[in-house]
Amino acid sequence: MRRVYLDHAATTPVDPEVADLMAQVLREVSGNPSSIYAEGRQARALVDRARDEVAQAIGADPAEIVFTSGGTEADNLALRGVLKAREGEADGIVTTAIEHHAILDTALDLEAHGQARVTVLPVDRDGRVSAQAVARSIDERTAIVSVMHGNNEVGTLQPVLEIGAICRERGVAFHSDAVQTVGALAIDVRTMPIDLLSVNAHKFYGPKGVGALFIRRGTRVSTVQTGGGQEKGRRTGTENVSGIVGLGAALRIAASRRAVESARQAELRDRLIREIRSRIPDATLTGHPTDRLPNSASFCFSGTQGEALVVSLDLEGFSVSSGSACTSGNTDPSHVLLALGLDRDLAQGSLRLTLGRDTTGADIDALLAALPPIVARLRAASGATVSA
Amino acid sequence: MRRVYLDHAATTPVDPEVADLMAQVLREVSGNPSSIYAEGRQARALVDRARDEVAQAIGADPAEIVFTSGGTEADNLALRGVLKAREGEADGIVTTAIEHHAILDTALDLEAHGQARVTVLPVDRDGRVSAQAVARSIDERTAIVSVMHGNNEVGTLQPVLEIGAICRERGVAFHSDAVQTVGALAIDVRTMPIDLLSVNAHKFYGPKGVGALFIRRGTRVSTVQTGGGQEKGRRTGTENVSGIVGLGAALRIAASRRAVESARQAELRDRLIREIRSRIPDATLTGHPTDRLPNSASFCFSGTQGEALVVSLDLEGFSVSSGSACTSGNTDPSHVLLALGLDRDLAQGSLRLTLGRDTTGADIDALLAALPPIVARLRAASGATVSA
Amino acid sequence: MTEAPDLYSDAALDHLTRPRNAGTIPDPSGIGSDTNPSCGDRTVITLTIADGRLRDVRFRTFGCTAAIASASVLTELATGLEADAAVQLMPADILRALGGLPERKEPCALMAIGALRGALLDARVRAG
Amino acid sequence: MTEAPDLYSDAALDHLTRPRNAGTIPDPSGIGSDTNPSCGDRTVITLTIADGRLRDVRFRTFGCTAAIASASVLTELATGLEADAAVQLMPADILRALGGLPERKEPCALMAIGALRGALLDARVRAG
Ligand SMILES: Cc1ncc(COP(=O)(O)O)c(C=O)c1O
Ligand SMILES: Cc1ncc(COP(=O)(O)O)c(C=O)c1O
Repeated sequence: MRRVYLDHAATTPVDPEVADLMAQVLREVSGNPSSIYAEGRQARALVDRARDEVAQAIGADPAEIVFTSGGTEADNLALRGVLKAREGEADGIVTTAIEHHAILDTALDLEAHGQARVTVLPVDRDGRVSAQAVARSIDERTAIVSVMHGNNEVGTLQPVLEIGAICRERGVAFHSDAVQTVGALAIDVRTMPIDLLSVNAHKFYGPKGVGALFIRRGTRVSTVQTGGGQEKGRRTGTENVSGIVGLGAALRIAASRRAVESARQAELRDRLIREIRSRIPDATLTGHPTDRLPNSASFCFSGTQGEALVVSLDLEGFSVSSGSACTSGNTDPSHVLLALGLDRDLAQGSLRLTLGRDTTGADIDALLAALPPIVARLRAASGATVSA
Repeated sequence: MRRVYLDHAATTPVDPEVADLMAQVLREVSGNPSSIYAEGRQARALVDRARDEVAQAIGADPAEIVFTSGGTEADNLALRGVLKAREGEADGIVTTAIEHHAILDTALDLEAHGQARVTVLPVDRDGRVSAQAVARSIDERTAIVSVMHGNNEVGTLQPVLEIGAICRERGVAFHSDAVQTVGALAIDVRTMPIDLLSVNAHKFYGPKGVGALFIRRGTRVSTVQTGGGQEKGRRTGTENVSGIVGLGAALRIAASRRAVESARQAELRDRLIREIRSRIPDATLTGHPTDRLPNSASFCFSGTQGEALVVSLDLEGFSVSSGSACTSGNTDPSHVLLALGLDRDLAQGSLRLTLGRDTTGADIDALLAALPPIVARLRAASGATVSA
Repeated sequence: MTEAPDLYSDAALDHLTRPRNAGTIPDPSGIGSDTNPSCGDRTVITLTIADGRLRDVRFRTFGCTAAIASASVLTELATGLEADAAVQLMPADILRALGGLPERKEPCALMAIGALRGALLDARVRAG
Repeated sequence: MTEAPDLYSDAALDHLTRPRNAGTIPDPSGIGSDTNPSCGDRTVITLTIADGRLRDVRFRTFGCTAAIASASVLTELATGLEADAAVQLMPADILRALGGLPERKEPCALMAIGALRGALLDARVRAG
């Protein structure tokens, strides 16, 4: 059965060109980038080139790019590293209720260990935080504001330019988790007032387990993972050479395809949203109706439960996800959907469809044919009464 | 020019079978292991299989294996995670002067931030710590003892069984950085009293940027990198699927070749040590004369400086390293060599030769022919007077 | 490349896609419900009893695959049993009938049993 | 796959493998030395001056490739110069002659210059 993969916000397949390059590195490049002899210099050159590619894609200087083991580590390094650097001076973190766990749990973990005071700002029904609320939350002890660029569950884009401008004016570091937007939206740190920005290869057709943190020159960040001094001491440990090469190449390719590809996906997404709303009574679009990731359509269907939706669609060859990640042990409804003000039952029935490079109009048609009967069946089993 | 790579302690080339497997994963396995649909389950199964392979190789239960981004993160997780879990109860770290920076710098960083009291034990001229000294250093506030299994610079093996037994008796967690020994020496945590053990794929012909920490059931370790809850919450972040597959396969292969291969390398190493001592007047063997890593020969040559040795050998096609990692910005002589009691000048002239699977007798002969004239030339330039 | 160990069985998936006895009996002998507080899933069972035997058993489940399959298969297991036998049905019977459930999903079987027992108790009370 | 940007030049490597004027002049006009405290590298330069010109310049270096190459090439640059011109030699002259040094290695050129200037000063003092 041909499968239709509509969960590109969870991860993307590795671009074949990227996979080939990585395979070549794994087979042919044996040195440690810290070694000064030929094999080491070859590995170092590859890491440097990837750093240039990442820098180029986001308008940064290569010296401002630190490679990490993924988006989670980039987020941890941003919060923990800035707090550590400001120890004794400032300990306030301002963030939002719909951040990824890598931010929220890190902020709360720091608070639980007495290392931070955390302000978690609410969002509106569309998932947007108010820049004014951020401004009001900043005080003389605030070390960092962290507001994600595009939300992974509901797709909403945040007013990062406005928030960044406020942070700059107030002299507070501004971090944005751009894991969902790098590669999909134009990002240029020369014009965007963002001091730290998280990047994650496997969201733009690169490998899993490698990411990067942009750290604007002058932003004070202490090392969180201590050791041999790699990455100029900002993140130590032998470099994941093949992964870093993959990250660089994937981002270079994504940047070159971005404009055309994102527009194409946005069009398919618009059709998907329109048609689901027309075919399924009572479908609730979650996230901002227009100011959202170009590839993201997310809904809640009352009277259904997300895992059952996902499993039912899986059986018909569709890969999708739900905010209620029931099997992973986390049975609570998504903190993001609750933060949007949805009631718990409705939040349980969430479905996220995220498009990718390989998504075609036929895929959308197939999904549109498969989904309504499944929703109807689950509603029948639960006895939900649907007001059309 | 055919190169002779004699720096397997720095890193090893990826086993071709491992590289092929990883390439296949990169090309064919697109899912996120946290996803419940088909692609996700396939990725999850691969991660599970690798976990079984790692567990199998060291006698652990798969549930006791946590994947990390390398040896550095494994070391950080061991120290930081145990200290965090024992916060308010115990904050003592006992370690040695010849640990890798991933341990030493982490311990000292924790101390600098008021999160630990650190005891750094000296070693003898051969690089061995005394188990009695460890016993004497443990007090009621000690949370963890960390003593590496085999030293990366001078090859000395530590009495980990004795130290582990002491820790067990005293109810203190015992961590061993086994990055240099896993794959080279028999390790079985069913019989070895080690509670936490660091593993690093790129030291046994796996990829860079992936490692593991064995955490014995019942050992309390808090998450250091917080986020989405992967690895049962002990180390969060989307799994480096291809890297983890590579780690598992590489360790499986290494374990199956270990007995024969380590004996073969030890024989070559013995010849190398014997011949260097006979051909180069005043060569100082560093580390324990016999109780050392099977692949490691390390020396200091008075009147020479390590970087010049490495560069000179590189020009003749040999890849070797020196404790004095001059170009990496760290111009101090190796903390390990100083801890052995060598004077600073002598410690500057260090050379480490570490053999691997691909090392042949002819490679050893070639090195033995190339090295003496280089040492003589550098001694002539420095005007060192050599007492034979 | 190998398959995951913690899959839903074909039987469980069959109940998801073709639920048996989904619905509510308008005028039941008994009605019972149970919820899983950790996720908000819930199941309602209605049944009719005649001559001490369960004649018709229907379920409504708002919940995951395991919750739906457990309730669905339980209606099959219970139909035709004597009430005294039905009250002896255990989560293990559901697991057996479904060919197992993924590890963390076993509370879902318990929820179905809870709803059935509630309905049986209700029937007993109503019967006086 | 590309090469690293921060290599030693061929010229520097040539000085490493064929040091020029390594040694100590037994009865020099001047002797000077300099050390790099951060790594312990050191260079000693001895020279003879006749008719105001450097006739013979020799070095001894305990140090890395850059330290050896800097001292070695400096003996070539200095030999034959008038003392007044030799004292004007700068680290940049060494870098130029070597075709550059890796970024962090530039202090090594400074050390060679320090030793040469020491030797020139010593010669001036001895000459009275
Ligand atoms: C917005 C966002 N931040 C951070 C992460 C964490 O990335 P990873 O799990 O790859 O470390 C993700 C990916 O799930 C994400 O979507
Ligand atoms: C003994 C030891 N521990 C830890 C490490 C750190 O490993 P990595 O740099 O791959 O994270 C190394 C590798 O250099 C090592 O030799």
